[in-house]
Amino acid sequence: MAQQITHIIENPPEPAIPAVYGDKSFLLGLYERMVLIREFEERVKFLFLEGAMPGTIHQCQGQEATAVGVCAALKPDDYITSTFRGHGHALAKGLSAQELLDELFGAVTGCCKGKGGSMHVGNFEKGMVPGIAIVAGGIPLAAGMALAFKMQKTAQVVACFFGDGAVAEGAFHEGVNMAAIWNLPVIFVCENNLYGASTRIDKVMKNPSVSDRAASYGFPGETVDGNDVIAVCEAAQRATDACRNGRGPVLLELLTYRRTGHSRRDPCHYQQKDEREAWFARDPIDRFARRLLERGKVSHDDIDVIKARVDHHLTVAVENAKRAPQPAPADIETDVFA
Amino acid sequence: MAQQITHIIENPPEPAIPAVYGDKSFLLGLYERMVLIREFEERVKFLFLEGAMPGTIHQCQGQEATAVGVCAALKPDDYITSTFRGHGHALAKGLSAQELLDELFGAVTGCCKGKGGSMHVGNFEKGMVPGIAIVAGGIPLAAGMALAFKMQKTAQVVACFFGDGAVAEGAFHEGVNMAAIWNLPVIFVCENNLYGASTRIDKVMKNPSVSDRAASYGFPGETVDGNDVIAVCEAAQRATDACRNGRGPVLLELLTYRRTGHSRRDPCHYQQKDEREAWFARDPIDRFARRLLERGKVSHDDIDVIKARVDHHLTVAVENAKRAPQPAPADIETDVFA
Amino acid sequence: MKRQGIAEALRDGIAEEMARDHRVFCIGEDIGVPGGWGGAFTVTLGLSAKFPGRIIDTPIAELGFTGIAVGAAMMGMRPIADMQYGDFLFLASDQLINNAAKMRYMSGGKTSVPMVMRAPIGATGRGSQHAQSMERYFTGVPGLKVIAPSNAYDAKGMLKAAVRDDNPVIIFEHKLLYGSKGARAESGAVDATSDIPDGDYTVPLDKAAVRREGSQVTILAWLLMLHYGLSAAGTLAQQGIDAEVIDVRSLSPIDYDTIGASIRKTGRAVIVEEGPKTGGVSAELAAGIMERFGESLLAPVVRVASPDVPVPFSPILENAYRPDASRIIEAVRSLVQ
Amino acid sequence: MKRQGIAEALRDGIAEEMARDHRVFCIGEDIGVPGGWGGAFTVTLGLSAKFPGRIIDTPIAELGFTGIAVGAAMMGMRPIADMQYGDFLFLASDQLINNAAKMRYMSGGKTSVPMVMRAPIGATGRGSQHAQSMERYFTGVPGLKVIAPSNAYDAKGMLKAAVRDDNPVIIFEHKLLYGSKGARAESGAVDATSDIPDGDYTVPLDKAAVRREGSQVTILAWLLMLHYGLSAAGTLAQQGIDAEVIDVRSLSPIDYDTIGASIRKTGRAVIVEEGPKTGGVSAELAAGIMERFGESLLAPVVRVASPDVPVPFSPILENAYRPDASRIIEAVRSLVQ
Ligand SMILES: Cc1ncc(C[n+]2csc(CCOP(=O)(O)OP(=O)(O)O)c2C)c(N)n1
Ligand SMILES: Cc1ncc(C[n+]2csc(CCOP(=O)(O)OP(=O)(O)O)c2C)c(N)n1
Ligand SMILES: [Mg+2]
Ligand SMILES: [Mg+2]
Repeated sequence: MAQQITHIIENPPEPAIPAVYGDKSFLLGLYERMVLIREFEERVKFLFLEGAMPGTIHQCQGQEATAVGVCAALKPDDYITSTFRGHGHALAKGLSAQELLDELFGAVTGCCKGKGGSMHVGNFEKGMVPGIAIVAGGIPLAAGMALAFKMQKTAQVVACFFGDGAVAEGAFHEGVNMAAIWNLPVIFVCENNLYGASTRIDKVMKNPSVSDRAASYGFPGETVDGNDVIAVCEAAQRATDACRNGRGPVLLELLTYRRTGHSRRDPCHYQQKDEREAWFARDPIDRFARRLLERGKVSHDDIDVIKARVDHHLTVAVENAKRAPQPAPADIETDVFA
Repeated sequence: MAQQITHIIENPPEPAIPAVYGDKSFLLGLYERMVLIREFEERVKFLFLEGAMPGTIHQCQGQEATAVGVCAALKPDDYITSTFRGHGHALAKGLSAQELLDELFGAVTGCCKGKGGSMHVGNFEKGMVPGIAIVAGGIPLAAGMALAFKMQKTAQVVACFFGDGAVAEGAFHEGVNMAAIWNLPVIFVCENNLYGASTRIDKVMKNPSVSDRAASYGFPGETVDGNDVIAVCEAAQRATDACRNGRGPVLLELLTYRRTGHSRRDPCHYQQKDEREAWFARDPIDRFARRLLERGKVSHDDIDVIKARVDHHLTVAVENAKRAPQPAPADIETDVFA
Repeated sequence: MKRQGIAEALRDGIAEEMARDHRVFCIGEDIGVPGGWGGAFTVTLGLSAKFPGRIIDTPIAELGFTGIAVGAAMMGMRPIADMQYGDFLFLASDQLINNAAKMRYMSGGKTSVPMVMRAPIGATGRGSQHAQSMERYFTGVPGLKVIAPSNAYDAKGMLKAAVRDDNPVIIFEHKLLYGSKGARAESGAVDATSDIPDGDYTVPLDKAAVRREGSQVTILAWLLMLHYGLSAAGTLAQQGIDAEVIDVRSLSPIDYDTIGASIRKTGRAVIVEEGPKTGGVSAELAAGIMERFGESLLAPVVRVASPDVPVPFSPILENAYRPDASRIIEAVRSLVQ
Repeated sequence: MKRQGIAEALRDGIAEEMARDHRVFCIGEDIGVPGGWGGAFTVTLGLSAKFPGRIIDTPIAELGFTGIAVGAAMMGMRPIADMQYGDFLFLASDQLINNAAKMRYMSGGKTSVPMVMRAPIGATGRGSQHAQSMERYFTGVPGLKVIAPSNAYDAKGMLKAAVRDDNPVIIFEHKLLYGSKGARAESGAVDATSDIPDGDYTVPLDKAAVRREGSQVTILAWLLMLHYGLSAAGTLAQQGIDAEVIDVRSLSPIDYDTIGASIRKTGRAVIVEEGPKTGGVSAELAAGIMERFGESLLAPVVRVASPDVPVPFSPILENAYRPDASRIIEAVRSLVQ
C-alpha cells in the first residue's frame, strides 16, 4: 500500500500543459488561487498559534491543487460540499478571504455570521454548502442536491469533497450507491492524503484503491495525481461533462498529502520522515510554478507579482477581520427557524 | 440483472453428490431439516391466518437450503446471527420447534421467554443470537463476535445471515470492512432472494453482483446456487475452514427465492409470474428429494418417513405451544438489566 | 366532505401537495413499487402511477436517503421522506439532527431545509425493534419541528402545513391509528377517522387542541394515548369527575398557551405517554407546566407512561407496557381525590 | 495518592482494568496509533504500547465499531469504545439503543452486553457539530446506564465500575474538564483534578454526591455545570444564601434518594444543564422531583439551561449559550427571594 502510492507519485515528469489550458491568465489564475489558499492557511495558523483566533482549525497546506483543480472545472452555479477542512475549497469556489477570516474570528460579517466557524464555512450564493464536519456526512447531502438538479432539469452539478477516511463510513456507501443507481450529476472527490486523522489508510482499507470502489457500485472511478492542478482540472472537466450529459456520477480519487497537522497543534508524529520528504518534494504549488516557468508560460515576475498581491490582500483582510463587528449575545436566538 | 440471475439458475443438471457427503444419514438429516423448516413455516402461516398467533411474521419458504446448508458446516459452539426472517436459521442451528413455537405464542417457555417474538428468535446456548430486525444491524455484531473469538483464540466462527436488501445499508459496509482488515472469522451469508421487501435488487444495485463487493473490501466472495443444499454446504465448509485458519472473512452470496410474502398477508404482486414459476420449479426441497432418489441414495419410504415424523413432531409442538404458560404482567420488569 | 382514516387522509394530503407544488416529492423504501404496498402502511399507495418519477423508491439506507432529502430540500425541493418504522430513525438521526436541524443556523440563516420526515411509531405486536415511541428523541431538538396527529383531519392538515413549512418537520404517526378496518388493519387499531372537507385546508404545527372541556383535571396526550385519554374521560364523567382532554399534537414547539389556559382552570394535570416514563416528552411537559403555571397547580403533575423497559413481544406484556384507559382513570382519581 | 486530571485518571483507570481483566480492550478511532494522540483527548495515550493488540484503532465507522463492541461484549469481552466527539453518537445510536440496550430483554435475560462507551461532550469553540450535550438522548433508555463524572476521582472510579458492570454504560466526559493545564488544554478549561488513591477503588454508577451542604436551595448539576454551580454557591454564600450543591453524576438511573433528602431539607431546586432547555435531562429531573417530593417543594423547580438553539461558533455567542455562574446565581436569587 505504502509502496503503491509512493510509486504512483515518484518523480513524475512534469508534462507539457495541454493546449486547451494554454491561456496564460487562466494558468496564472489557477496558480494565484493556490497561492492564496496556502498563504491564507499560513496566516490562519499564525493567528491561531498567536492566540488571536478562537476555536480549532483543520488546514489544507499541500492540498491546494485538489480544491483549485476541481473548482476550476465548475461553473458559478455549480455547487460544492466540503468538510471540517474547508478553507481551501471555499477560496477555490470563490468565497472571499475576507468573509472567511471574518467567520474564523466569529464576526457577524463572516460568511456564516460567525455562527458556523472554521469547520462550517460556506456560502450558498457562491455555490458552497457550509462544511459538514461529520465525516462523510456531506456525501448523501451532495447526492440529494444532485437529485434536485436532476428533477429540476438544470445543468448544475455538485462536487462533493471528502477525505480517504470518509470512505469507511456508512454514509459514503449509502450516498454513492444512490447516486449510482439514479445516475445523479455528482462528482465524488476523494482527497486521498493517506491519513484520516492519525490513521494511515492501509490500516483501514485492505484493498487500498479508493477509485476501485466505484466499480463495485457500478459507476466509473479514476485515480489522479492530486498534486498536479492541471491533471485534477482535466479529470474534473471530464467528470462534469459526464454529469451534465446524464452519465454521472463519477468518483475521483486525488492523491495528495497534508503538509500540516490534522488539526491545531498536531505535530504529525505518525507521518514517517521519508514519506513527508517525498511528498514535500512534490508540493503542488512549487511543481506548478516550475512547470509554468519551465514550459515558458510565465516569468518569474508574474510569480512575484502574484505573491505580492496575495500578501497584500491577506494583510488587509486580516486587519479588517480583527476589527470586524462581533455578534451581540442576543443574536444567539436568530436563524434557528426559517 | 434479471437475466443474469435467471441464467445462473436455469436448468442446472442435478450433479452427483460429492463423496464426502456420501453418508446417507447425513443427507437425510439435511433433508429432514429442510422439511422441518418448510412444514414449520406452513403451520405458522396457518396459525397466523387463523388468528391464533399474535404479531407479524416473516417466513422463509423456498430458502431452506441456505439455512440448512450453512448450519451443517458449523459446529455447535459456532454462532449465527439472523434477521427478522429467522425461523429457518433457528431450526437449522438446532433450536427446537417447540421453543420457537412457544416464543411465537408469547409463552414464557419460548426461547426468549416471550419477550422476543418472531423477529427476535434465538438461543445463545445453541449458538444463535436473537434475530436483529434492523436490516444489516447484525453485521457489525457478527464482526464483533468474531473479533471476540479471535482475541480469545478460540476456533469458533460466526455465520452472519442477511438479505440482498441489507447490502445497501451503511452497517454492511462498515461491518464487512472491519472484518476484512482484521481478518475476522466471520462468514457473511447473503441470502439473495432478489427482493428486499417489495423492491427488486436491480432497482437498488447498479452492479448486481453481491459477491463482487467482497473484492472491493479486499476479501474473497463467491456466488452459489442457494437452492442446492449440497452446494451451499460445500461453500460454507470452505468458508469455515478459511475462517478457522485465520483466512476469514468470506462473503457467500446464495441465490435463492422467497416463495411467500415478505411478511404476513403480502400477496407478492411485485414478483412476476414467470419469475415465480421458474423459481418454484427449482424448489430446494423438491430438488434435493429428486437428487437423493435419482442418485440412489434413498428410497421413497425414507422420504415418507421423514414427512410423517416431521408432521407428528409439529402437531405435538403446536398443541403444546397453544397451552404453553403465558407470562404474568409483572414479568415486564425483569431482564432489563443484568 | 368524506369520512377517512389517517392512511387515506395522508395519502390525499400528499397527492394534493404534489399536485399543487411540483417541488414536492416522496422518498423512502417500498413506497412506490408497482404491485407493492405504498409503504409499510399504504400511505403512498397508488401515488407512483399518478406522479411518475416523483415517488422515489430507495435502497434500504436510512441515513443515506435522509441525507438525500436534506440535500434536495436545500436546493429548493420539498421532499417527504418515509421511515418505514420510527425505530429506524436512529440510523438517520445524524442527518436529521446534525445536518437538517442545524444547517440554517450554521449557515447564519442563509438556507433552509424544508423537508418532512414521516415515521410510524407504537407497540403493535412486533417486538422490541419495531415498536418504540420515538418522539422523545426529537422533541426539543433546536431547528426541528415535531408533530403527532391523532385523527385523520389533523393528519392531513398538519402534513400539508408541514410540507409548506420552510423547516424540517417530523410527523409521527401511530400504527394503531392508520385505520381500524380492512385487510391491513392492525389488531388493537382504534378508529381515528374524521370528516374531511373537500377543499384545501391546513392545521397549524404549533397549536394544541382541546378535545373535551372539563373543569377538574387536564389530561394531556397525543396519538393513540389521546384516544385512551378521551375514553378515560368518558368513564370518569360517569364517576363524577370532569376532565378536560388536550391533544398536545404539536410536540416541538409545545403550545403552552392552550395548555396553560386549561391548567389555570383545572389546577391539575395528568400527562399520558406511550413509551418509558423516564426522559419522555411528558418530562418536558411536566417541567414546562410547573415552570410556567406552577402557581396554578393544586397538586404535582402526574405522568402516566410505560414502564422503563424495552417493548416486549408477548401480547400480555405488551398490554402491560402501554398505558390504557384504566391506568389513566386510576391516576386521575388519585390526583383529584 | 497523587493529584490527577480527568484524562490521566481515566487513562490509569483503563490501564488498571486492562491489567486486571484480560477481557477488557479499547476500540475507537485514533486511540492507539504510534505517534498519534491516544484519542482526541489523550485518554488512551501510551496504552497501545503497554497492551499490544488490545487498543484497536478502527476506520471512521461509528455505527460499525459500536456494533462490533456490542457483539464482542455478548461473547464475553469487555470493550471500552471511544467516540471521538459525543455528537457522532447519532451515527451509533441504532447499535446502542436498538441492540446493546435491548439485547438482554429481547433474549429473555439470556445474554448481557457489558460494554462501555466513552463520549466527550460540551461546547468548546468548535461550532455546531462538535459541541452538543448528548446526555438527553440516552437518559431513560431502558437497558442503558448513563454516567457523567465531574472530577478525576469519580471519572476513574466510575469508569472502573462501568467496566465491571454487566450492562452497557455510556460515560459522558466534558471537554473542558479533561485537564486545565498543558499544550492540549482547551480554552476555558476548568480544574477538575482530584487526589487519586494509589489502590483500586470504584465509585457506584447510581449515586449522586452532595458536594456542598446548604439549607435554602438545592442546586443540581453535573459535568462542567457542577463546577459552575459550586462557584455560584460560593458567591451566594457571600450574599447570605445557603445553597446545597448536588453532583447528579448518575443520569440513568437517577439517584432520587440523595436528591430527595436534599429537597426535603431545602424545599427548592435549581437544575443546571448545558444544552437546550427543552427536553433536556433537567426536564426529567424536574418532573421526577415534583412527582416524588412535590409536597416538600416550596416553589416550582427551576431549570437553568442553554437556549433552544444549536451551538453557535462565535465565542461571544457560545458564552451566551452555556449557562454560567451568574445565570445560576440569578435563578437561585429569584427563587429564594
Ligand atoms: C463521523 C465522524 N467521525 C469522526 C470524526 C473526527 N474526525 C475529524 S476529521 C477525521 C479524519 C478524517 O480523515 P479524512 O476523511 O481522510 O480527511 P482529512 O482529515 O484527511 O482531510 C476524524 C476521524 C468526525 N468529524 N466525524
Ligand atoms: C434498518 C431497517 N430498514 C428497513 C426495515 C424494514 N424492512 C424489513 S425487512 C426489509 C427488506 C429486507 O430485505 P432483505 O435484506 O433482502 O431480506 P429478505 O426480506 O429478502 O429476507 C425491510 C425494508 C428494517 N427492518 N430495518
Ligand atoms: Mg485523509
Ligand atoms: Mg431479499
